[in-house]
Amino acid sequence: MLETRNLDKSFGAVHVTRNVSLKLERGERRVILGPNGAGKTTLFNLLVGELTPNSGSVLLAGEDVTALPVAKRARRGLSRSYQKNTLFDGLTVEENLGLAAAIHTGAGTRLWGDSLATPEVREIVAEVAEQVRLMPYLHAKVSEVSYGVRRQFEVGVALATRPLVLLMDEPTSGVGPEMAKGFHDLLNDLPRDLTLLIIEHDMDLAFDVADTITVLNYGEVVFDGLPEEARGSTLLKEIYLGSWEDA
Amino acid sequence: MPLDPGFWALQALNALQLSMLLFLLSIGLTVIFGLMHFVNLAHGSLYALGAYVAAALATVGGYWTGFFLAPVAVAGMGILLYSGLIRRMRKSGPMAQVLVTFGLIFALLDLTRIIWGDIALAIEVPSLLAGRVSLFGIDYPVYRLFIIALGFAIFAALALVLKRTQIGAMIRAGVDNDAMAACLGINVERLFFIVFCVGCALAGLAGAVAAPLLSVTPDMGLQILIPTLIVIVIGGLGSLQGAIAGSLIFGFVQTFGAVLAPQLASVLIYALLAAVLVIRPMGLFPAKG
Amino acid sequence: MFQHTALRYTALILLAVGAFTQAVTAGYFGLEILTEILLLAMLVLALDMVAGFGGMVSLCHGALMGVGAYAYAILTTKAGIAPPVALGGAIAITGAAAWVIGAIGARSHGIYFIMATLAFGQMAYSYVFEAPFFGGDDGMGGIPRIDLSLLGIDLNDSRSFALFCLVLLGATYGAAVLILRSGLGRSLTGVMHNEQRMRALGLTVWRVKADVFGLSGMIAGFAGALSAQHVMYISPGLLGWTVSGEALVVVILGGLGTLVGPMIGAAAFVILKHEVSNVTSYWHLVVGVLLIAVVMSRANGIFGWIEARWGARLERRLSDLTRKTDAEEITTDA
Amino acid sequence: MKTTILAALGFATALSMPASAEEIKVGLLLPYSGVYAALSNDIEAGFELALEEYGAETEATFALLREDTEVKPPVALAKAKKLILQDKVDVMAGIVSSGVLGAVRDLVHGAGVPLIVANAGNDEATGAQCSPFITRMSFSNGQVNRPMGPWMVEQGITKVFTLAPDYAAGRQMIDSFTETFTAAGGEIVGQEFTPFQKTQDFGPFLAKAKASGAQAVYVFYAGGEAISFVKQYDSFGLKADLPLYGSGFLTSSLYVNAEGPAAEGVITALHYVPTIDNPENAAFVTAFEAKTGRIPSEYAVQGFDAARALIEATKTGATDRESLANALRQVHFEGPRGTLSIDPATNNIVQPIYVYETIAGEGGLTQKVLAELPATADPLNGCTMAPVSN
Repeated sequence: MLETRNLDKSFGAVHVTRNVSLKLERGERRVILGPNGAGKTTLFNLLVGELTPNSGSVLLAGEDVTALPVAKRARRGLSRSYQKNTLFDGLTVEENLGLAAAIHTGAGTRLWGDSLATPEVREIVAEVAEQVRLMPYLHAKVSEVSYGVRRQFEVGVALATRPLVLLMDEPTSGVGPEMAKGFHDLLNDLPRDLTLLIIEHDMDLAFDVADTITVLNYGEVVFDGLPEEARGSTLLKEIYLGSWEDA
Repeated sequence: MPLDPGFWALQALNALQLSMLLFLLSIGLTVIFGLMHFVNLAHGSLYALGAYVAAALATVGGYWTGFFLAPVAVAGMGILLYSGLIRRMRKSGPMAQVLVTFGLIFALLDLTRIIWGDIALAIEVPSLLAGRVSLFGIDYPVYRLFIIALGFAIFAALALVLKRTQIGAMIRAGVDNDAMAACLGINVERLFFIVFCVGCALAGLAGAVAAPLLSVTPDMGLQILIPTLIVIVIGGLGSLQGAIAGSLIFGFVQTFGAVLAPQLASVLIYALLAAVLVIRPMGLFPAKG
Repeated sequence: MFQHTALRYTALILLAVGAFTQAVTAGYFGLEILTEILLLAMLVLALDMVAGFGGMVSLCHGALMGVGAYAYAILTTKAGIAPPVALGGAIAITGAAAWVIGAIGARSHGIYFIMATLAFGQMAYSYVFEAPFFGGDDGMGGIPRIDLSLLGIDLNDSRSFALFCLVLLGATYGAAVLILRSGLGRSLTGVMHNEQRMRALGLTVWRVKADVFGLSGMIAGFAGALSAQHVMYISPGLLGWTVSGEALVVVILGGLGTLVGPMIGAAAFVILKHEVSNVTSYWHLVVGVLLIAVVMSRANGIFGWIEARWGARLERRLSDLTRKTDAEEITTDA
Repeated sequence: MKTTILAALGFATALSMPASAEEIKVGLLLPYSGVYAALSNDIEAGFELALEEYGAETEATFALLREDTEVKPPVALAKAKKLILQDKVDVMAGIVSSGVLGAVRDLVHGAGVPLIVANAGNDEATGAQCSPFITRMSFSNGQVNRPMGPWMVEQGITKVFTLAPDYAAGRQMIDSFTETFTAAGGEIVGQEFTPFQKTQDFGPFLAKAKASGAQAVYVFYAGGEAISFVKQYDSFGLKADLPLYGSGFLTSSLYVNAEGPAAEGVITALHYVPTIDNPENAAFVTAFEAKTGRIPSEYAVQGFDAARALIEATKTGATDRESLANALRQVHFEGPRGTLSIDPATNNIVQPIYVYETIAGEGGLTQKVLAELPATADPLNGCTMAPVSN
């Protein structure tokens, strides 16, 4: 579903992504682990198109999308959530979801009629709100809901474009352990045909949610395999725990 | 079309002279922007103020009194503006700043009219710089050469200050990342204040220098504002190289446009600006990579 | 996204009633002033649409208005096209020009966008100013007004023309509200708050910006074509950047992003200018100082200030009333 | 007070004050703010001076209503409507820029209000756009420049380079000079129109003039541009080899002192200079200096003669719009500029043109009149209008 081939990216002399090749099957849930500065966020930006690689290519559903801009990749089914809050604070939860859904249905660029009132948009909003458990908050303004809800909501907005692949950048960062657990359940309940690629710091999430795990270190893939294998890997422990102490 | 080399040398000097006048104006504006992210549309009005002060002082104490005191007077105006308005506007968005300085244009325009009247003033070229010299086989007015030399001298001095001195390093750090500069213990407020005043003084100097060449009228500030803005947008906001490059491009395009295609001369420069904005929206030499 | 509040409705009704009363009772000069206000209000509506709801602070809307005026003048006087058709043509031409400017400027933000629009505006100004075809500095005269004699209306009468402009301003306001409430308008507001996010959701941001800028340009062109009919004479000064600057001043004076506010600002600005210029020829000074004071006060203009002070109170009182009725209904249901 | 109490502002409906039978309401439409403010001040002072000095000659009294056009045609039109429709003035005077005149022309013509133009010189105003209600007491662009063509050929100058700002007035001034100059056997070896009000540096154009092989340069510039031009011309040292001629606005007494020594030796033609030697002018200069402390410019005399013309017209007993318009078309009198009359075929003034050289005098620069070229009426230029009714 999503594939990278020998992705390379450097900023001046600093090589941040080296020869990264990944392949995600349809419905696969993969977690990317790695210490700070391992190049996880850069990889994400290369995938969604906010950065262009120096070499290598990105394939979505078998098609080369390396040359496509962010918006076009998004319309082909590549959606992402952000680590920091990127929502429209002044609007309600429903309006936020509707805004995203309207882009997917095309109502978001239409001149006539309120995009949020179209049946397709309403349907998507209702469905997504159910999926990310936002029903009680639909009419609240984003600025009024709690931090944890906002994290859920961030995923909801990304889901509202009906993606094939959802990329999530540390979806549970800053959330307490109990809420994080609930968040994992939420992710597991998402439709199975949705492909997930999650950047994480938190090992627990990786083991709760992931089908497969990739570990990055200094921009290179140093591990690619099943969670059980990762659990036993000494290499992973070294890299990961070593930096854990730094952080 | 006359083709003798003297003609083109003369035009090249004319272009250079115009460029340097614009450089004196744009450098202040662009560094203020680079450092403070503040667009001072009233910069042209400060230039007009400099010209008026120079004209007024010239009748009392001769040209050089005006030349040296006009920048001081305009810097004084800068202090007033900075402490009264600009400091409080620092955190506002670009629109609020554009509007406050737009209001300042209005106010300064009428203030000069109230003080100096509606009739155009003018001052004579000082005797030291009067007349012409022969250069590359052409006669060229000394005063215009003086403007060219002054422009290059100011450019060299600023380049030196920016590269070699501590305050220059602070300014470069501030342009690069003002939050970081503040963390490094640089007194950003004071830095802003100094740079703003120097920028104003340079605008005043440009006014004093232009006064004997042009006529001193209340709307001269408005007339020069658009060319100055074009210069800094083409050059890239915030950088010394951008200001000099933009000035030279403007000066040469304007001069040779006037010679070769007078009908297109004024549209040409806007078309160039539009092209730069399409290809390099941040200008040719932006301060930040 | 634009929303009507009780306060905004109140202000709208007051404005409409005030303008209508003036249109019916004012003397000749009053009618001139009124029409000037109505046309300026139309221009600042267009500007508020892009600046207040899309973050695109334009310094070329005066020039766009001028393009509309010149397009109408040329189509009627030189091409001999019937005024209503020429009006449509002027709107289309200005819209297209604005769309191109919006598309090119879409990549720039903040001060760069302001400068880019300034450049395009000045380009139009210089061109018109120097082209003998457009009458150069002396401008063009003999521009006809639309003939509504079939409806028994003589637009050459100042009063009829003022009423005509009032009706059209109302229609334009309605159109602006509809645009801002459409899917496009919502997306625009999304772009203003977080462009990167909207792009990541699959929105072609530059298209949205260009489309709305084009629509805003159509309104500006409409205002221009009407102002050419009002004065029946046009000159390049209409396209100068100070006109755009003044329009921006009016938007800020009235209240950015409120649509109603800028219209109040237009009335305030024109009346103030005339009052002050009557007392002194140094009216720039007064307007300049006032502008600085308004911006420094950090209120969102006149209407923003009113909203901050009374809007919430009015809203609360109204919602109290509705809640009471809701509660009564619930009790009766039970 | 700038405006009268009558000017009910904003939205109040003005009440028309009942005027006494002989009181004539005069609307002065001038750009008190903007680039032409200095011109307005001179025109207004001249106008007032004439009313003070000659007002007693007529039984009529005058009430002045002043409106600022801001040099903006739309503003001017609104103000003109106010004066005509609301204040119900009997006559209007003023108008500095041709653009403003073009804007108010149809209104004035349609409403049948006499307008005495006190500056704007576009040829069309008394040509294709002429109106029986618009009388010009200032000049026409062609009129000032036309006599210079043959005169320069007479002085032995046959090759000329011309320069002017690129706008209608600039082109009209140069075109009319070119026409008579070439007809008299002269040759234009080069011609440039500089971007109007946007040219700071004339250097590029001066270099072209120098390289053109001309014997002299003929230009039209006014105001701030005139100052810059004359000074830059001198700074390049062109005056010696390439004498500077032009339309007299270039070295107008309003600006000449700002130009300083650079203006010495420049020879230009204009309808008025303060040094014209006749008793009317001597009296006028003295009175104007006493009133304002300034030497009168051509703008001052235009304002002065505009008011003189109005007084002359009222002497015939005319008091209402129609009779005033009719009387204005037949006005003639001796003024500081010499013998003036209105050509009833175009309603433009017929006046002598003075060729003068700017020279150093005792108290600064002064004007030495070299020749008085006889007054001729402008060609019709497509003007057709009803003849004067008696």
